[in-house]
Amino acid sequence: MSPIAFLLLFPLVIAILLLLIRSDRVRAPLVYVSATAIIIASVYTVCRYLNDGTTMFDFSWEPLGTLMFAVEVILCITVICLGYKYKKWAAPVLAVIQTAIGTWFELTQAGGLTADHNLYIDELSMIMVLIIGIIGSLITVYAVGYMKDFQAHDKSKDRRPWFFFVMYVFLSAMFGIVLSNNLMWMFFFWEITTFCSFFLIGYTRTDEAIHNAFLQLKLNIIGGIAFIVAIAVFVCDQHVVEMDKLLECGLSGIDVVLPVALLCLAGIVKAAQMPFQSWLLGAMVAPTPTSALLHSSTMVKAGVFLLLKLAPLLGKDIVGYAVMTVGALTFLLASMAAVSQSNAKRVLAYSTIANLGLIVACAGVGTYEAVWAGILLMIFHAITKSLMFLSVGTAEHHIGSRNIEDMDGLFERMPRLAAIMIIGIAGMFLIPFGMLISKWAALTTFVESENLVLIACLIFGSAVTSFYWTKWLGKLVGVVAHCENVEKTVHKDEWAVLDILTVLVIAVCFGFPLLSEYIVSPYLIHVFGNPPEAFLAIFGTEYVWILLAMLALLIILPIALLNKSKKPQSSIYMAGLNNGDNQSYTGSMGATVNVTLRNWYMESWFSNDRMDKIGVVMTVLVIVVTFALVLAGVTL
Amino acid sequence: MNWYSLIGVALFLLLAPAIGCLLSGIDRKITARMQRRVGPPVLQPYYDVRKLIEKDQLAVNKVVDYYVLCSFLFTIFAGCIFFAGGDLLIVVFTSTLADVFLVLAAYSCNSPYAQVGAQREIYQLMAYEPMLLLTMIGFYLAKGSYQMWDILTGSGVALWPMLGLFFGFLFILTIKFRKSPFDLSTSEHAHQDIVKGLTTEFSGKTLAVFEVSHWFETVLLLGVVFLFFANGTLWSYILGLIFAFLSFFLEIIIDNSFARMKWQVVLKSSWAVAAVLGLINIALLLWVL
Amino acid sequence: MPKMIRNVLSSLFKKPATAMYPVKKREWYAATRGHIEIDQDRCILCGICSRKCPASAITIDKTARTWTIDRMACVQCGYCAESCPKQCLTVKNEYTAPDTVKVTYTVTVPAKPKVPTETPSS
Amino acid sequence: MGKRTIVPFGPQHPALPEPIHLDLELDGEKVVRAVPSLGFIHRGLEKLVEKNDYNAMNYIMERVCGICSFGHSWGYSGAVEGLMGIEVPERAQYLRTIYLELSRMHSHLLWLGLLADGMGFESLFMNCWRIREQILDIFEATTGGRVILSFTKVGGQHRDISDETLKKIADKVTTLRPELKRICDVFIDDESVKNRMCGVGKVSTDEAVELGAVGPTARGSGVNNDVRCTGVGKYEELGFAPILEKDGDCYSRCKVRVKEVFQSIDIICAAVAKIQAGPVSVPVKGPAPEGEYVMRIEQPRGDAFYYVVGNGTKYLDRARVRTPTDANIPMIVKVLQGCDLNDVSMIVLTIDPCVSCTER
Amino acid sequence: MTYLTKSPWILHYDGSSCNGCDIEVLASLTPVYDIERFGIINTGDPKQADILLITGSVNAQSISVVKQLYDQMPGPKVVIAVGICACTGGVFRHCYNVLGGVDKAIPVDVYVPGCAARPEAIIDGVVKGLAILAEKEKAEKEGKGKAATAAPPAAEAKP
Ligand code: SF4
Ligand code: SF4
Ligand code: SF4
Ligand code: SF4
Ligand code: SF4
Ligand code: SF4
Repeated sequence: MSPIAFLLLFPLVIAILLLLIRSDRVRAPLVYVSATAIIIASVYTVCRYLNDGTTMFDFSWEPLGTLMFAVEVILCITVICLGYKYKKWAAPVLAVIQTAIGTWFELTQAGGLTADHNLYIDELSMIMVLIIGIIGSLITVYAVGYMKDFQAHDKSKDRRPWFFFVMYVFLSAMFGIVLSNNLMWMFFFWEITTFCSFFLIGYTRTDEAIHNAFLQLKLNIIGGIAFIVAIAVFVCDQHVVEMDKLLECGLSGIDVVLPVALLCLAGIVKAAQMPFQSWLLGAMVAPTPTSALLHSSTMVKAGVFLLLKLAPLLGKDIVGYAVMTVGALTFLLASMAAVSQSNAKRVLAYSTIANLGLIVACAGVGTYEAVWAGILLMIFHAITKSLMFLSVGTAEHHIGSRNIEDMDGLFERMPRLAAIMIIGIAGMFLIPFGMLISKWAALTTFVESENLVLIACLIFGSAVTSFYWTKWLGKLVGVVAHCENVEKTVHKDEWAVLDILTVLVIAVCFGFPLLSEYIVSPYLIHVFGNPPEAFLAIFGTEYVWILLAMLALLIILPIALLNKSKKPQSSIYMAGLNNGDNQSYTGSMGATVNVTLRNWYMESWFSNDRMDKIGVVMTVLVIVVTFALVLAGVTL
Repeated sequence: MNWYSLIGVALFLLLAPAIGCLLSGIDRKITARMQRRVGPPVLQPYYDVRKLIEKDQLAVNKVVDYYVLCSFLFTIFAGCIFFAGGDLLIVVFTSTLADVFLVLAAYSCNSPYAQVGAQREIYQLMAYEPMLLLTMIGFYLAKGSYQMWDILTGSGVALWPMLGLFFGFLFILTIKFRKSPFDLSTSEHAHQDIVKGLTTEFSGKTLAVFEVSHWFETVLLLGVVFLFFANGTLWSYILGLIFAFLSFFLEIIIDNSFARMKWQVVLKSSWAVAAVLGLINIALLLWVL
Repeated sequence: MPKMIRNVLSSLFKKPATAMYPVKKREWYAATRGHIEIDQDRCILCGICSRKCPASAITIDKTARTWTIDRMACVQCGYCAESCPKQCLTVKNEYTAPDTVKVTYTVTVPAKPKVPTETPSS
Repeated sequence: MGKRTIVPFGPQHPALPEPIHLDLELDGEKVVRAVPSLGFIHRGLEKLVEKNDYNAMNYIMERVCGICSFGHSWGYSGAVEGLMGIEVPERAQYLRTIYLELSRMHSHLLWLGLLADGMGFESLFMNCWRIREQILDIFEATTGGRVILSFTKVGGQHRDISDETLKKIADKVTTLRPELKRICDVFIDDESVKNRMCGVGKVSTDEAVELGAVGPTARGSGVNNDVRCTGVGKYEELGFAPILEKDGDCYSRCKVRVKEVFQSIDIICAAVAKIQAGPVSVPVKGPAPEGEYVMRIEQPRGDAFYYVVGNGTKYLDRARVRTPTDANIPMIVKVLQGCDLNDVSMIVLTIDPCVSCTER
Repeated sequence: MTYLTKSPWILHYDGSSCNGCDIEVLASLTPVYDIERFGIINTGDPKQADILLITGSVNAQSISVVKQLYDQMPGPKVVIAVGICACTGGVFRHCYNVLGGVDKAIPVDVYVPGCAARPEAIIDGVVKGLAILAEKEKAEKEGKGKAATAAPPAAEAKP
């Protein structure tokens, strides 16, 4: 029991300490130490419970319910005040509705209700604990150095204590979500993450930040309302309020189908699936550690976690089909939208949305193989994406732009960072790396599930994915002569975190059979029974080959990079007009013209507005039809 | 790792360059004859590569060679997996990796034309990849396995249930072979608005490596064509060889009968082919056949 | 049906149009303007050809009695032949072979005993 | 996203047969701006009039450009003849007309070949040039040169072409017809070719007039400015009517040229049928008088303009050429804006700037 | 045995010519002359060329371009001056703007006379160039070991 309590409470304590501390010199070591503590605690927790399968904890403390309720009301009031201050009304109104429903439920229905087990831990939550604990904490470490620079650029009042406070509360809440068995608790933590990201997004208090913060709040409260209604419906009918009981019910009867559908909706909102993707894009205005936190290890992961948790209930039924369709469409359209983006963070954002779409689709398919693919995707994505975000953040602070087009010659200007980014990008879509392996698994399971829409979305979507990643990669590898090295001033803690994450990206590739064997498979066997033969056939033997491919890569890479052969260097071809510096040529009227190279963005085809619009229309349609069918009691 | 894998890999490594080189020579000879010319000797591609190796190395930077080499190795690697009877999807992914390395090589030059060529190359990658994957899925649905060996020896000719995919595959073969009308990113023969595109900055050995990896790739792709006909009997193999060659010949005819298309057309048409021929065929395989 | 296919396929079975030079020698037309030849016996070293030549390819050294043509400068226009008062220049139909050096061709005009030289009208 | 790809296009570029340079500013593959730059072939040959008499100058004017070489010598000789008040014999006029049309055929075939090459259609290029060889063969057999003919001089032609030979020439070009047709069908009807040209580089009639376009480029936009209608040569006697297309895109510019090739065959045959025996030159003596004269002819690429100034000696004061490309460059600059990078070579080729004569 | 002579790729540049020689260079690629018989490809990319076929008398503005293209070609390489202009400047040799011959800008190995140089002459010139290419290759091989990794092989000027 104690490690669980530690995970839930320790970040909270640290958060409060960080709120009180103003000095850099105290904050930094405190963050380092507590991050290390959280990492150790998460690893310990996993080791401690790994062999036990699912462990339930009957942790109950009467006043806690009231306390949670009180916090919710306070938050609601805060939102109303802020809404009044900034003249934003939608979010407060929705918050009031949500709190009203919550209050009504709390007062009338939840009265005698007690959960047998409020907390639990199983393999899926262990994975989440690892993701949150390790990656989340690393991001907070990174934030120490980053926020120093950020503050230096940004002349406004130093609000870093608040920033770190929210970050740590966030971690605590995330642990809460993945460890709560009591749906009411889960809902509470769910809401906390919503509010935390509200504060993080609005951190800079620019108009844009505030607007986007409210947008995030608005959409996520819609999800929150779905969540609380789901609980209400479920509790009214079944008189239990636990996740494990819900999972046991199976999808029969509207009283279960409707809550499940609503929970899926909540998950979809949190996972920033279309039509709710806009909040995640808006979240880009926040300082980079926030984006990294929201995109990789927390927030959105809560959404997919919920869906993966519900996966056994999905599959070949209306809700399942709806979830997989929404996920698949999101994957396709968000990938396409990413093509038209040159802002690195927006590319990452769209790619996050796309990848989550894939996980959501896997959850929707709800078979052993699909969930296997989904979970692995989630792990790989968390690591790789946080690496990408953080390296973009570092690049931004040193080259003064987060535009991919300005990353020309990063290979010369910031060689170490470029190498890290190259590994990160390769990790997103190339073969020996994890993302591709899980995409491959997803593809085979989609084929197995005989769902043409999924196959089509995945195939076209991944083609587009290769396009936008490769062109970014291309920008990084360009060798431009006469560039100054500007990476000397990168903070040590930033390097440390980036290095650790890079190592993790590579390590999980080697380690993924172990992960699969010891954590993922036990969970799946426990939930779905034994895996199908065909699945084992594909991912059993061929793995050797991938490993070989990786080895080849890893061996050749250093050899070739060390090979500083003294070949005669030649100037590049510029139709005979190269000025000799490889950067400019003698152009019309004898003027010296600098060659600039820019990638394709194909805006007339894949403009993000267009993709968003198509996506919203299609997914809204799917969701509306699904609810109509669910309410009409149609089953497949 | 079975006996046949080892033999397959060995044969591929030994024969593919020879076959690829010869095919490329035959291509140039036939092309010349189609243009009422005598054309170069059949061994010309071999001479070209030998010459390129003899030339001085004039690289624009130190990393180009490395990327091209990686591309070369992974192309061979993809071929080895294929001819070892391995998983077709991995073959596709590995050759994508090879292609990405090639693109990086071009990008690393930071040269205007190489860069535009590289852009077009990934654009092409985006255009043909769906069809390639669909073909492999088709094999799985038609013959029940992603393993090349199972498909090779399994009963039933994949061609019939996969007729649409077969034509779709032939379509993208034009892109893969870098032939007109889809030779956007480089130009083998006629002049290109982006000079030599992707390969503008490659010279000497680097270009030789690029050429040789193209030979390997040709053999790999024709191997896929071959697979459409294989059903475990000797006759089917002979037929497969004949048709593989015929499809190569068809590509030569196409090369000589079309103007180079604009990139918009390339993406639109190859996606349309993938969506219509590919997906409908997959749907039939999934639900009807 | 692409229009070119028929052409391409039929060409495949036609004889190539290639002339196979240099394996097969080429016959020049009588009219072909290849190089300039001089009949030095008739030349009077008047220098008109040299002055008229648009490419300044001809040089004349009256003291050494040489007539020189820079083969790598002559554009085979034939204007010299046209304007030579003694018609001693002709345009032949073989061209000067490519070379690694710039070839010139010099002839010594034999002295013409006793015949009073005709001074060219200016 | 303020950054744009800026690419040097030329002077050395495989898609450009001649050295011309464009600063291309691209957005993706779209051309936002194209700034041309010339001067890579400027020789300054007009200044050579000071050193060469008006007869010798003819050989230099032929070398304004090797493609329209014949036309340049006609245009220049015509101008000098005009200045000196020389009446050129009828037969010479016919010969000039026939040879200008032969030049047009070779030039258009050359052009069609380059166009095919520019769109990556190698086999078509080869075919065009194979047929063109037969016309060059006619040139070499009758005048001694394949590209620089040295056929025209001030006062007429250097040599006569026998009626028999002329008959053979007419037969030869007539037999080319079916072969030409097969090739030209590809340019007119093939889908992939049309795809590269239809709707690309559109110029309306008004724009073409405004930008001062000439030649097939202007005729592709429906502007009738064919100098052959103005009484030069023997065109009027041969019932010449210009070929016009109205769409103004690359495709119609191509169509104009394709049709002109066939029209040239007609003109040659008609001229051979009509030509009468007679002298081919008149003796030209003495200095060129003071005064000036302008001569215009329709080169394969359009209106070329020859201007000479005499000063009473054998040396002219001035010999100027204004060439079709000069007039067409503003149009290129305009049309390139907003096109795709792979249209650049198409547009540049169909407007066909040959720089050699432009820069002289 | 060198393969250089079996696969000479050419780069053609118009250094201020009148087009006459250029179209003859192109013509020698076409069916009647078909220099691809000798393994020749007209690349258009200096980096991949072995033979620089250059026409024209090279004017003031072209000099740097010609030099740069020459430098960007990997050795061993051969320069063939095609046409009278490229050899000496021809009728343009007295023009104020021209250099009068390619050899004033870069070392020339073979001169192909003719105005315009006819395709047969170009073929002959290229064949001559191949022999020189073979010689250069041999000379370079012998000279290897001491200067293999020396500075860019820009100066292969023949005396
Ligand atoms: S033919 Fe012409 S260029 Fe040659 S020497 Fe005579 S006048 Fe001079
Ligand atoms: S013009 Fe005739 S006679 Fe006079 S120097 Fe020349 S060749 Fe001799
Ligand atoms: S318009 Fe003609 S005359 Fe006037 S400056 Fe220009 S070139 Fe000279
Ligand atoms: S328009 Fe000028 S450059 Fe072009 S072919 Fe005619 S004369 Fe030559
Ligand atoms: S004469 Fe014409 S081409 Fe030459 S510099 Fe002047 S404007 Fe330019
Ligand atoms: S040699 Fe003659 S044909 Fe060749 S470029 Fe010079 S002038 Fe023109």
